Formats: sequence, C-alpha cells, structure tokens
Amino acid sequence: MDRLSVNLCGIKLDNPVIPASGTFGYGYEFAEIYDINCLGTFSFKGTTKDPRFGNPTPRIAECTAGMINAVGLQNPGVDKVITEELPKLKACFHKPVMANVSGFSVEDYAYTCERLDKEEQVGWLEVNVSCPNVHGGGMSFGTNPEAAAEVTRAVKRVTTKPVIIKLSPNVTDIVSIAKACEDAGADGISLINTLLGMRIDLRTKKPIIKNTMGGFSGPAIFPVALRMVYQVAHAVKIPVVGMGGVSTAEDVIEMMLAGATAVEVGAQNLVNPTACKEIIEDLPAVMDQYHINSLNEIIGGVKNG
Amino acid sequence: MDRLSVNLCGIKLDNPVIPASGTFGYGYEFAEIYDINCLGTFSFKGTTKDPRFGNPTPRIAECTAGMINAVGLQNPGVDKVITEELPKLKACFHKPVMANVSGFSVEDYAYTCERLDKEEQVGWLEVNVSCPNVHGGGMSFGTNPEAAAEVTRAVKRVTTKPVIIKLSPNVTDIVSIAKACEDAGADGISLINTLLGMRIDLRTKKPIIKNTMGGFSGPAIFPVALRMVYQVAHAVKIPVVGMGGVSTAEDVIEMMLAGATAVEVGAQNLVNPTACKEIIEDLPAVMDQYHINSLNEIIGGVKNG
Amino acid sequence: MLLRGDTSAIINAGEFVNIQLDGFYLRRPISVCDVEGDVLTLIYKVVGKGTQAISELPEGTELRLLTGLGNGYDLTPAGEYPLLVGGGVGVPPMFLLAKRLLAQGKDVRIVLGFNTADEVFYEDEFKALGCEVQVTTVDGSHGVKGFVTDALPEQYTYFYTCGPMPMFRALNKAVKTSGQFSFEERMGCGFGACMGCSCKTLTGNKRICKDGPVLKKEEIIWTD
Amino acid sequence: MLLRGDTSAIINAGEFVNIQLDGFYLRRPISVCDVEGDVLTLIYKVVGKGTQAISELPEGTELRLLTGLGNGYDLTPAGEYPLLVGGGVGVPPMFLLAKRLLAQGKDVRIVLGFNTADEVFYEDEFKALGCEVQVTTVDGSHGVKGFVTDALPEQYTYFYTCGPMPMFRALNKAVKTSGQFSFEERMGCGFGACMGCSCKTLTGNKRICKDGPVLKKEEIIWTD
Repeated sequence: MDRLSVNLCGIKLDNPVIPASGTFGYGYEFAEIYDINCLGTFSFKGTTKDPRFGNPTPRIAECTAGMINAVGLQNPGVDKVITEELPKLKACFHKPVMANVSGFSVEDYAYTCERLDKEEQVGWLEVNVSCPNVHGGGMSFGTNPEAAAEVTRAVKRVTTKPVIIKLSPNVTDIVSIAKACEDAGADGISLINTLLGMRIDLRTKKPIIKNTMGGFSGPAIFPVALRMVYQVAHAVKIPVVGMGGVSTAEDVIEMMLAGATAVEVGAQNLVNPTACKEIIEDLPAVMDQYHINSLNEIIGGVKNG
Repeated sequence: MDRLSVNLCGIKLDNPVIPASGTFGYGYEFAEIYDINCLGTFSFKGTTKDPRFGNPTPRIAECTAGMINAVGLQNPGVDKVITEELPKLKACFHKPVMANVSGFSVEDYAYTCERLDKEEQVGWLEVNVSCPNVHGGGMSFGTNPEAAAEVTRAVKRVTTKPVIIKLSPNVTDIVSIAKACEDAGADGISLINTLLGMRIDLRTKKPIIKNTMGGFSGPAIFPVALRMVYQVAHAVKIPVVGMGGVSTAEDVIEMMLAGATAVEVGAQNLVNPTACKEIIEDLPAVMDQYHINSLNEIIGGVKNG
Repeated sequence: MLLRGDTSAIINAGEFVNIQLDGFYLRRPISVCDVEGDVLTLIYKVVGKGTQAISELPEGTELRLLTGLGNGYDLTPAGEYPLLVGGGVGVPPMFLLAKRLLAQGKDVRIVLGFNTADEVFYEDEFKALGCEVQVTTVDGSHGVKGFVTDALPEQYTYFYTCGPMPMFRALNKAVKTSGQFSFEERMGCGFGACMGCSCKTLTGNKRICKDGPVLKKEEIIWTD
Repeated sequence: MLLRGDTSAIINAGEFVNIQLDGFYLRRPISVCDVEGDVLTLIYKVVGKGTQAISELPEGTELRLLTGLGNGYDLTPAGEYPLLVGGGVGVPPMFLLAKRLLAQGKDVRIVLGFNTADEVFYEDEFKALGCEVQVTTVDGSHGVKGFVTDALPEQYTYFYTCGPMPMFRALNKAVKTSGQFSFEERMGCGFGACMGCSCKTLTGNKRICKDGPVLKKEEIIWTD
C-alpha cells in the first residue's frame, strides 16, 4: 500500500516532502550527502532572466527558532541554469523537479517560465511573487491581487506545465490574492514565503543584515504559515503547497490536515542537511501513532473545533 | 544619574519596561509576587463598554518559542473596571497606569475612553484597534487606515490624556496605518499586537483553539515586531511603544535602537511572572556591556547597515 | 516523580504546580499527589511531548516550578463519611485529600476508576492509608466491571472528585449529596493572569487556574 | 576544546566544522586548529551567546557537527620558505597548516598578531613545532610592538593568512609574494546550500563556506 503518495496538479509524488527553493540549490550539494531521489520532488533555486549576485553581505541573521536571510535571488540566470545547472541536477535526481522562478516585470516572469517550461525534467513551475529581498519586483507582485493575477495570466499564456504561484505572508488578506491567482488560471498555490523581519547587532548598533531587513523563516513562523494555509485551502479549489517552519513529520501532517496537498521544507535543510530524508523516514511511524492510513486521505481533514 | 528613565508622551517613566495588556490583569495578581511599582507602568486588561466572557475554551495553544491565545477580551466592562478593579489597582500600584481599551464600534471606543480618561490614575489611553480574537471589531479597525484614523479622531475628541493607538501586524503596510493615526491626532503608536496563528491537535484532528485561530505571541515573533517598530518609528514623529516577543533586557535595548521610546513585555509575564522585574534589574549591566550610558539616548539609534 | 524543595506554598489538597521545561514555551501544570515535609510527589501520565520530556529527566535534575497554585479542595463540608472519586489521571490529587481527611478522623470511602487493569495505579498506597477502596475498570480486568458510578458506596456525607468530563457528568447524575469537582483546562500562565482557562459558573466567571480548579457542585454549569 | 570522533572528512588545514547547539537555531562554524587521529582541537573566542554556550558545555558532552567544510589551504605553491600570518581569532588554523608544511620539510616562518599580551595564545605550541615564531602586540605588551606587518621576515616564498579584514588589507599591501587569505562571513548552512555567505571574486561568485573560506590573493576584490 502506498501510504505516503499524493498527487500534485496531476503528477504523482512518492511523498509530499519537497525541499523549498533557496534551501536546496539545484540539488547536487545534497546529493553528495544522501540520495535525493527519496524526495517527492524539490523546488530549485529561484531563477531569474539575468544572472544575479544578490544583496551585499552579511545577508544571514540568527533568531529564536529561526533565521533571517537577505540573499536576494542569487542565481546564474536562466541560460546558465538550463545549460549548466539542469544537466548536473539531472545526473543526481531522476524525478520531475519544481522550477522556481522570480522576476522584476511581468515580461521577466513570462520569459523565464517559457524557457524552463520547455525543459523535460521540469514538472511544475513555482512562480515566486513574494521574494522580500528584491526591490521593484518579487513581493511587490505578491501583495496586490491584480499584480499577482497579471503575472499568473502572463505565465499561463506561454507555458504548458502546472503553474503554482508562491505567495507572500506579508499581507492583510492572503485569501483575496490566492483567489485572484486561481481566477487567473493558476494550477496551484504555495505558501508561505518568508515573513519580513529584522535584527540589530547590539555591539555595532547596526542591522545584522546589510540590507537592513530580510526574510524570516524557521519553526518560529509555523503557526502563521499553518493559519494561512488553512485560510487559502478553504477558499480555493486548486491544490495548496504548504510551507513555513516545517521541520518534523508531525509538522507535515499538521500542514496537510490544514489543507496542504504537499509540504515544502525550507530552513530546516540548512541546519540539518538530512532533514527531509529523516522526515520521510519518520512519517509512517508518526502516521501510525495518530491512526492515519494514508496521507492522501488527510488533506484538508481538519475538523471543526 | 537616571540611566533608565524615558519620557512617554510627556509623562516620565522610571524605566521603559511595561507589561502588556492581557498579560498582567489589573496588576494585583502580580503584586502578590513582587512590588510592581518597580515597573515603568503597565497596560491593564483590555476593557470594553460592556462585560465580556470572551471566547469558548480551549483558548490557549502552545507553539515553538511562543503561544496562541484566543481569550477574546474577557473583562468586567468599563463600569466594574472603574468601581472594582481600579481601586484594587490603586492599592498596589502608585504610578500612572496605561488604560487599554477595545471596542466594536467607533462609539464604543469613544465612550470607554471618555470614561477612563476621567480616572485620576490613568496616564495614557492605549486604544487597541488590533485584537485578532473578536469579530466585527478589534482588528478590523486596525487593518484599514481610514477606520484606524476614525477611531483615533473619535477618541481624541472626548479625551484629555495621551492617546496611543495599538496596531495589528497582520497588514500589508503598517506604515500607512500608523501615519493615518498620527495625522488623526494620535499621541503615540504601540505595536505589534499578536500575529494571527493556528495549531491543529494531531490526536483529535481539531484546531487546538476552539475558535480555530488566535493571536500568536512570544519570542518567535520578535524579528517581525522589531522590523515593524523600525518601519513605523522612521515614518512618524510621535513616540512608538515597541512590543512583540520581548523577553530579555537585550530585547528591550534592541527595540529601543529600532525606535521604541518604551517597550511592552507580553507573553513572557505568563511563563515567568517575575520577568519584567528581572529585565529591569538586568538592564544596567547589559547597558554597560554595550557601552550605553542612558536608554533615552539610544531611542532610534540604529545606524545604517 | 519526587521533587525536593520549598513546599510551604502548598496548603490544600487539589492544588497544582506549574513546571518549566527546557525547549517548551509554556509550563506544564501537574496536580499535587502528596507532600511530606520538603518532598513533593507528582504522578503524571505521558500524553504528549511535554510529559514525555518530564519522564526523560535524569534523577537530580533541578526544575523551576510555581507551587501552591489553585484553590484546592475545601474540607469543611466533608461530613463524617466523605466519598473520594478519582478517574484515571484524576486519581493522584485524591491521595493527599484522603490523608488530610483521615487526619481529621473522617471515615473516608474511595472509588478509583480506570479503563483496564494495566492502567491501575496507587491502589495499594490508598489501602495502606487504611481506608475502604473500590477499584473499577471499564473492561472488568480488575475490580468492579464498569464505571465509578457502578461502585459508589451506599453511604457518604459529601463527595470530592477529579477525572475526565464524561465521568463528571455521570457522577453528577448519580451522586446523592453535594460535593466538589476539580476541572482541567488548557492554561497559559497558571496563576490567573492570562484568562486563558476561564469558565462560566452560576457564581460568575472563574479562572480554572486561580479560582479553580475545584468548583462546587452547586455552581457548575454543565455543557457538552 | 577537544572533540573525539570521526575526523576522516577533514583533509586540508583551513577547513572548518559547524557545531549544532541546543537552544540556537543556526550552527556555529569554528576553524580546525589541529587534528590527531580521532581527536579534533578547536580554539574559539567567546564573543556571543553561542560561543558562551560552547564554553559552558560540561566535559563529555556529545555534539553533532558537520566536519571537513570549506576548501582549506592549498599547499602546492608554498615554496621553500612559506610565511604564515595569524591575527587574533585567525591564529588557530595556522597551527595545522604549519604542521602540514613542516611535514613536507618546509622552513615555515610564523607571525602571530594580537592586541595585548593577555590575548596571546598558542605561542609555545607553535614554537614547540620547531619553527621561527614572531609575536606582535598592538600595545607592545608582548613581542614586537605594532602589527603583523611590522614583523614580516625578509625572506618568504609564499604566504598563508587568517585574521581580521583590517589586517588583511595591510598585509595585502605589505607582502611581496602571492598567497592565500581565509575569510569569515555570517553563514546560514555552512555547506553551500543557502548562498548566504557569497562574495564576488575575479574568478566569479564564490560561497565562503564551500568555495572558500580560502581565496587566492590574485582573485580577491578588495572593498571597504
């Protein structure tokens, strides 16, 4: 019996565990540590039309039960991703992969998605309209229903594979944005991206992050993520990919009960490189403990209080 | 030399440490544990026009480095607060106190504030337009600049004491709301109230909170709070009271560097009843460690990255 | 679990302590089973990660806890033949209560309810106190088959109970006298500050942690 | 700090380990000072809560750490008289490097820079290796008064260094040969996944944790 498998936008996942974009590179660093083919899939490093170094350093700050990053979409650009990274990825991962895309204009998004849509190994396009670390792009698209819908339409127009829009939690009404994306043709919604956070170094009296603010992730944000996944999953008909502070098999199950069809694991990969492998291995025993036969059955299974 | 004192809206505080509303009752439970006159002041339990039991239980859920509460403004109503609670408060606390007020209509807010404004011991009115646990009120006023401004104007019209508007972090643009309140005559801004969060009990498959969602607080939310305090303090001219996950003297200093004139301590009072006393006692040594002569000098003192 | 420390704050049977645990934000409330001099006896069931962590604490661990929390049981209305009814995790507080009542020369009758024989605990300790003890198990694997309500004595002047809500409801219908119930609720602080554990009673809103956990039969509003 | 465990992943001097600590979300990267069989020597300065916590670990504590991280120093261009320059917290990695170079029969010259005499450490250990050691202190309280650049030997064929940025800048101007610098940066993962510690070089973007921490003089872009 296939207790762990789920179906995400028409593609079967052996399990719902998906390393989140920006915490797993293009896979091969982790393939040195374990066979990453045990994963449901993974979402590769956010890719843009042109190469980017990202923000100045320091771009990492520690927090209680979490961390802030302000990497700012460092990536070699879509050309090199296709010619250099994907071949390396293909060598160590043999399942459909989730292509994570960011941009600074609607045209950027469409261009990069159209290019990656043609790549055989790409199973889904995860369109990040919620990066908190870039100006004149990223999050600005994800905090406005019309802008998010416009990106969705532009991407859908030039692609054939399932398009999942990744939303920002830094909004008053996440549901209105999710619905706008659904109405614009999105095949799925993934959330949450990081919360905008900040830390100050008491010694230097300066922000720890050179860019002042950054994206806050880790176990600390789990309750906010779970709430938004619940709100969105109960408002849209398309599948929801839940993420935000997930670090254990229990967290995965809680996210799925809230309405997630699959679950991304982010920061935890950075503090424990084998986190996703361990979560997948732990799932069956934890499912037994809570009398869960198959994960597919519990999606959105939360009862009323 | 008076290293710890600050001035909040024209009233001197011996130190910037203020137990936050809803975590300190009307003071006397804590007065049994220590002499609460060591506090700068405290913000008493959110008071409404009419008595309220609040939400059904369970209304507490534990999280990593924090907790969710859905108490829902339980309080005896402004009449009994004036006739029964304030006399008990007066017996154990001899400084101006911060009166925390909530409502379900602009008239509610104005009525309750007008009543409390007349009470001698009330030094400030903290108007909570951000309670996540009540319907048709609370947060709905705090997620819209016009509504927040309308409450501010109505309260200012009928009161004589400094009015501090307490804002919700569950918004896309906290700065626009803070500015709207400033323009409407607010004497100060306090933030952040709790983040809307949720947990599910894996055993029962039900939300742990009977009300499904609640307000998430504790050290986990500190980076989000610090970021919003920084954003608001750099956008308005009126004093900002910072709060959200503050649990140590270091946290107090970090909040003040970000722009807070005073700092409220919330959830930490619940897990450690003497938290505020300990923070106040720790402050001088921590200030020495970071070469800070007086707290008043570091308000908004964060340097550019 | 045995703890050594200042127990002076613990006045009445039915009070609880609130234990701080590394890695958990909220404290864990556990009712007092027994206190002798500076030794505190706590009995808990491993139900979640918190109690799991407690069970794994090495001997000699120093714990920070708030003691003497809650109102505890009022002994004055006990009468000559008080009845003590403990169900499952509600059994421990009955022990100190029995000792206190026996010390007052009362003829204490005890009924302890469990699901199965392997869940039964502290029966011998209660018997060692020298009072009449009836044990029930739902599956009949030990003592009387059925619920505590199937083993209530003929005669009692008053009752005290602690246990799960279904038992409370059944007991409330079965008892012939007045008595006191000790309730459980998810708590924030445990000392009356956060209003997290409030409940409505005929005598007004009460905080289970501060005005409770013990409520009198007459003031309780029974809901489902 | 001495740790016992599998050190097989540690190949080159200049590599680091990343230590997981209870109560802290991110690991703590510490450069390898020495490795002998299964014993790993780490020397760290208490600068924050993390290193404070490490300093308070009781002997015998089991730690989870990722080992053999980073590229480490490349010994091939060392030449006959390699110069090793360590500044403050940058001194420890010079120790294993010196041992490795001596093992290759090189005539190693060492300069160690500190602020004051009471900060000086490991001078004797370096001397015990049998190589020429110069120590400088800014206040002249021990060894040569001034900076490492005031105590550079006449002759050296190549240099290796680890220390603070101001020292790097001064050294970069003073040195007469090529060499390698080991850099520090706030890291997320420490193994190349998060791109948190990237820097620009003349040979492209590099991750300090994976493609570094050691960079060659020729590829470094000096900014302030």
